[in-house]
Amino acid sequence: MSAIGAEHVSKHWSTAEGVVRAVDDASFAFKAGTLNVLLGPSGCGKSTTLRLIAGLEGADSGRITIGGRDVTGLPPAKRSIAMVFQSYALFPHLTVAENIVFGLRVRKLARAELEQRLTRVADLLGLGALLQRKPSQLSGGQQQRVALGRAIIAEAPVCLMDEPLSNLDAQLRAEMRVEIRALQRKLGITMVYVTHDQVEAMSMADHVVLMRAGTIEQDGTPVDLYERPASTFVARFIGTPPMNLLKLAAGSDGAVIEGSDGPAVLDAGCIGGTLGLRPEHIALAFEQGLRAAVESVEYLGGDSLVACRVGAQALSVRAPGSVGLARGDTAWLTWAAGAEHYFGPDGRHAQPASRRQGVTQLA
Amino acid sequence: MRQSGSVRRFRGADPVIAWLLLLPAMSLLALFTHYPAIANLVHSFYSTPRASHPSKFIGLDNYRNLVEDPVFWQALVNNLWYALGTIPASIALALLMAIWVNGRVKGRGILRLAYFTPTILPMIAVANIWLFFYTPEYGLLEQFLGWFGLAGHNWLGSRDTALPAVMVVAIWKEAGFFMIFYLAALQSMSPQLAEAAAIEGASRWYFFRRVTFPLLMPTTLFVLVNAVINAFRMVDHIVVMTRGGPDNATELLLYYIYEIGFRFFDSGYAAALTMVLLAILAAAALLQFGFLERRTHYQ
Amino acid sequence: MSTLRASAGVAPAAGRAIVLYGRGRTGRALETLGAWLLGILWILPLVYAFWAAFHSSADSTHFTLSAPWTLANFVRAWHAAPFARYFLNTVLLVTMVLGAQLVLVTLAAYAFARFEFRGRGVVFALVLVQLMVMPDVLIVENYRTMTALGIKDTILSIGLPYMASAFGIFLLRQTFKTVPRELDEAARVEGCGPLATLWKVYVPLARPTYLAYALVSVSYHWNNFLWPLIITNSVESRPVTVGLQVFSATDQGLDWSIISAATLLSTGPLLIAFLLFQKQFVQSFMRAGIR
Amino acid sequence: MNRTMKFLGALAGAVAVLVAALFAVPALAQGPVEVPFYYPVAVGGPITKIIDGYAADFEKDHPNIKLKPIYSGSYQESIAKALTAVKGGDPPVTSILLSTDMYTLIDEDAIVPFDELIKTDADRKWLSSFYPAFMENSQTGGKTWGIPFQRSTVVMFYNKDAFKAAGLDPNHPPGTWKEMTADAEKLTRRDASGKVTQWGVQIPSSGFPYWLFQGLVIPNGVNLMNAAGTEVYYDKPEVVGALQYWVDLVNKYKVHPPGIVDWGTTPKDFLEGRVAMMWTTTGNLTNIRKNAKFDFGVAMLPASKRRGSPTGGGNFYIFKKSTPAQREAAFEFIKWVTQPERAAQWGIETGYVAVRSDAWETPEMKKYVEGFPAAAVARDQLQFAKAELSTHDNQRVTKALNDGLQAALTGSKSPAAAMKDAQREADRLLRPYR
Repeated sequence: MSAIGAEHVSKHWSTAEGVVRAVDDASFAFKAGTLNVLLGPSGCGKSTTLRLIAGLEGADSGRITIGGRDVTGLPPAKRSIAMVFQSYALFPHLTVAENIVFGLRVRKLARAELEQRLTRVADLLGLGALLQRKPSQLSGGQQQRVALGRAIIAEAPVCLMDEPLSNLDAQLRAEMRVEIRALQRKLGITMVYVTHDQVEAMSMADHVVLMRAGTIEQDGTPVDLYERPASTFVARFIGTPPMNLLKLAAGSDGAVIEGSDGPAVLDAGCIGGTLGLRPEHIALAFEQGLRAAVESVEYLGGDSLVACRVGAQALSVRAPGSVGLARGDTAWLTWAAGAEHYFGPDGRHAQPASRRQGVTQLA
Repeated sequence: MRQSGSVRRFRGADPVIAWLLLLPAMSLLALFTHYPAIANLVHSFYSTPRASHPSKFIGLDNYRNLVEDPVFWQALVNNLWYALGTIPASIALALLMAIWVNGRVKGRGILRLAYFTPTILPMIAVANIWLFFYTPEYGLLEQFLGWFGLAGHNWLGSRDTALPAVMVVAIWKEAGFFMIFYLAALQSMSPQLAEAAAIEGASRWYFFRRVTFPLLMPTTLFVLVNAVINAFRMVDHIVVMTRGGPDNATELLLYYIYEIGFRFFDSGYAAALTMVLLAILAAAALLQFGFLERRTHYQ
Repeated sequence: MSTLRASAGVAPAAGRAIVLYGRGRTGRALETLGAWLLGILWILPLVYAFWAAFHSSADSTHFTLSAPWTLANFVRAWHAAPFARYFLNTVLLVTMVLGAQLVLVTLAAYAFARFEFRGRGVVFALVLVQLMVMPDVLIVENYRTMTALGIKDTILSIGLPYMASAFGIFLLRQTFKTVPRELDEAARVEGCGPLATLWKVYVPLARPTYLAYALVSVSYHWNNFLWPLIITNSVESRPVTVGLQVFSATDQGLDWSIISAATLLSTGPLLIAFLLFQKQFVQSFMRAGIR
Repeated sequence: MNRTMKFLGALAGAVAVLVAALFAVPALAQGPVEVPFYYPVAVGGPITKIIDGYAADFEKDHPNIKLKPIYSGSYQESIAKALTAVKGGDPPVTSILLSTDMYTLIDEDAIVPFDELIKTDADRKWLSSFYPAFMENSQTGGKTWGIPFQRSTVVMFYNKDAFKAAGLDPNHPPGTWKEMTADAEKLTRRDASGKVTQWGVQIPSSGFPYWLFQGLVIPNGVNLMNAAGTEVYYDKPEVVGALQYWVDLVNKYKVHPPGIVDWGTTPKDFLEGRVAMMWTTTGNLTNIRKNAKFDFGVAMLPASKRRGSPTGGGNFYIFKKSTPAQREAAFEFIKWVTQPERAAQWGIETGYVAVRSDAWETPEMKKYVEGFPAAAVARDQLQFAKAELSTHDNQRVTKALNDGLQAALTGSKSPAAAMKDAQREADRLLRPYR
């Protein structure tokens, strides 16, 4: 099984408007046999990074290794990889079976071996009945499976996936997520998976690389990204609803939330920075903590989303069950010590000097 | 390009509308194609009118003359060789050019223009330039061969090389035109197919053979229909370069028809020859349209 | 196809070029060489025409770079025929033919693509007959028709036999057939009749085909010679190719300089147009779905 | 793209207007007699301008006649255009066409003889002023069907510098076949590798090889056909002998380029110094004079049993489908344009041979010949000249000969066999006319 490494990899395009840094000095290391997600909004360079690993693009600088081998200058075929494309890239004139065994044919595998592997893959993906069809006669989900089948039949140690589920409907996407994860575990391959959907990333990944404008914003496990976001960008990208980000201003005895008259939430050293609070980490209290005006309440069954306003800033709270609040009411908010995240004026995560007790509910 | 399975009718719209839509085009076709073509067929059963002997019905005599006319047979054989030589070569070159200028060759824009020049330049004029290329002693080809110390040759003036020489001109003319159609088809192919194949380790040739070429099949057939028709239609360069000579070595069917009709003014015989040419083209077209129907299977 | 097409239409910076397939550099260099050799071969007649047109006829066959350049051939060619008027006539001719073709071909192609009626196959075959019938052999009959119509020696008479174009009907029918039926149905739900649907749905979607066809048609009619020569008599109706032909008279032998100058003169506008619109032209084909 | 569509839309609109406008072409106004007149352009120079000038001058003298000159392409295209017009019911009133097209035009019942127009003594005198050699291709069956206008003969151009270089007298061109062979052998030069850099003599054989072949046949003592245009003599021993000589120049003496020599490139070959002697039309005089960078001479074709050359070029014809007034008007123009002064002027401007002897006596022509004596060679040769090959079903009968000549020259048939085949084919074609 193959680990994948990137060291200071860059890729630039020149356009009419100037040079676009699609990937800028990116470094990361994926362990063998893990599922790694390249995550980020569209245009962040995640697909380009994947194509650099595949060898479909040439890096302008840096080094890429697969299984400890430097593959930077190698053509795709020599990198021992398989790939699933967003559009599936099925050959329209070939049958499902022909599509799946395309690579094996190229490698002139013995017919018996080929048949055996085809049967296995078809069984694994439930394509047995469709083998003689043409891609145009398949549904989107079926086409996706064929693309998957073509990727895994080669038994390559590395499988690259470029937004493989983006053309499917929500239900199918949820199912396929589980299936792909199971498949990856079963086959023990190293997978690199590109998506812009943080739910996919969080639910599937062993390791997530979150990218923004060509650079790596944060690189870690899903838990790392959720619990210790490196920046406000990461904080807003991970989690639904996203983390509340509240600007801090000078109060009478420390930093207060801008537009409120206290109490102080962090000490004076944090003035000008940002306080981050996940909605699910805020609790409703009775006449203690932070005072907020309720704007709306969204009841979801298991819990409720309460949209509030503190001063000029909006924040949302996820409270269990139903809450007895309505628009115009006043809510009191508290959170556990350690639930708050502090981001310096540059938007990067920082350690606040000390915590205030007033708002934090002591455990 | 998914072919629609069946053509449904407009709700409430009757065939009258269809006929109305067809009326302008069909009336012009009837006037300037069908009527003259039928008149031609009728003329082929009549003798050519002359002052002394007015036209009279002679049945199949014109066709009988044709069977006995050695020049006709020579023209037919020449034309078959001509078609056999120019069609595959121009299609293959067109494909090669299209693949080249579809990729990132240096100076792609200039190459596209270069490949397409034959379509823009009128054959009548450009044939004169080709005449210079082939001229013995000091023509361009001779000058070029001279650098390598190779002996000269009278390319258009010998029976063995005249037909190949005019075939080269035809290939030159056709390949650039067909290139555009292939280029269009290639550009509409998803580049990810090539990437997928590359990841699987397919060589370029393997990819061409197994993916590109099959996917281009409809284009190839479209081009083929045109190429076959053109192989029997394009004679402008013959008029300028050889006038069918030497000793009928470059005599092609349409040029012969042209000679019979406009130099010998034997309209009856020309009509019969025209019918033969039409029959050849119709047979070729039918054969190809039969194939064309198959494209629906994979598109 | 040797390299990747950049995503989103941007070209990669000159960096390390990646090659999709093995056997990288030498193969690529060889191909570039081949492409250029072929390109040179293909453009050679045009290049030679340039050389000959700008040199005296004595220098036209020797490629001494020091030979003096001259515009005399163009001057001579220009004065040999009323080219200004001929150009106007040619432009009128190609616009008229093209305009009429577009209308006629659109209507007919629509009928073939989206209507079902008895005898459609037969009628379509009748259209295809024109692909095969050489207009040249029908000259005498068509001349008679024009005389009977009383429009001999007009620009209209040159263009009329070509206005219903089988090639165009065939091409456009294919394109119309690829238009999703849902769009057609949506337009009809909106209350469009057949003609409105054609105009609002089919015509806009077939734009690239129209453009591609237009360029092929213009190329053809710009260069057509024999029929215009025979059907016209007056300066007011003759196209530029007829003027060009003055120099192909062979009694006296060939003068490549003047032939080249006249060729460049007459096809120059077309060449320049293609040079300028080369990209759009190729793109139009790209989206025309001629496959 | 949007702009394109708008443009195309505008186009369609413009076309509609245009079509309407074209249909509204006003009907021809009544008034002077209209005489549509087709003319081909076969030599370089501003021919269309000259003709238009003639038409304007003529109309000045004849205000009641409206002459409409119509350029009709090459000779080949002109006859096609004229006969298409005849069949379409709308021929010109007069046209210049090849003199050899006479039988074709008669057989198509397209033209009228001039005899009915020639009424006065002045007319008869005018008719008799043309060189008899030219009239051979204008008359048949006792009637005159064409009037010589742009006529030529075959002459031999030779490179005087090359003659000097080969040790030959540049003022003594070969007068007989034997001398030509000998001179050509001296004039043929080869480089170290044996490749020929200069051929001795070149007789073009593409397009209309029969015409130049007549330049060999007539000196050999015969011509190719009878005066009625119903018989040809392709397989006569003298004809075969003439062809044998041509083939020998190539294969035996190796002084003539092999294969088919293109007519169109031959003057260029001569100008390039690739050939020391070439046979071509007198119509090339102006061209060679302007472009030759060496001293050249013009000579009559060498003799075998006698001297001789075919005539060639175009005649005026008057078409049948015209009103008597139009014929009169056309006849008036033809007489006007063949006046000695104009015939001389036309000859000087184009290189054609002025068609009547008194044209050579005009001061203008005398001055021209004085400065350029070579121009008179064609005239002097006329006394030996014979009719160009012209028969019924002319082009086809000629093609039979052309094919035979090319077959012999490319070595696929022996001269005798080639001529025998050609004769058989021609006999078959001419049988209906006997």
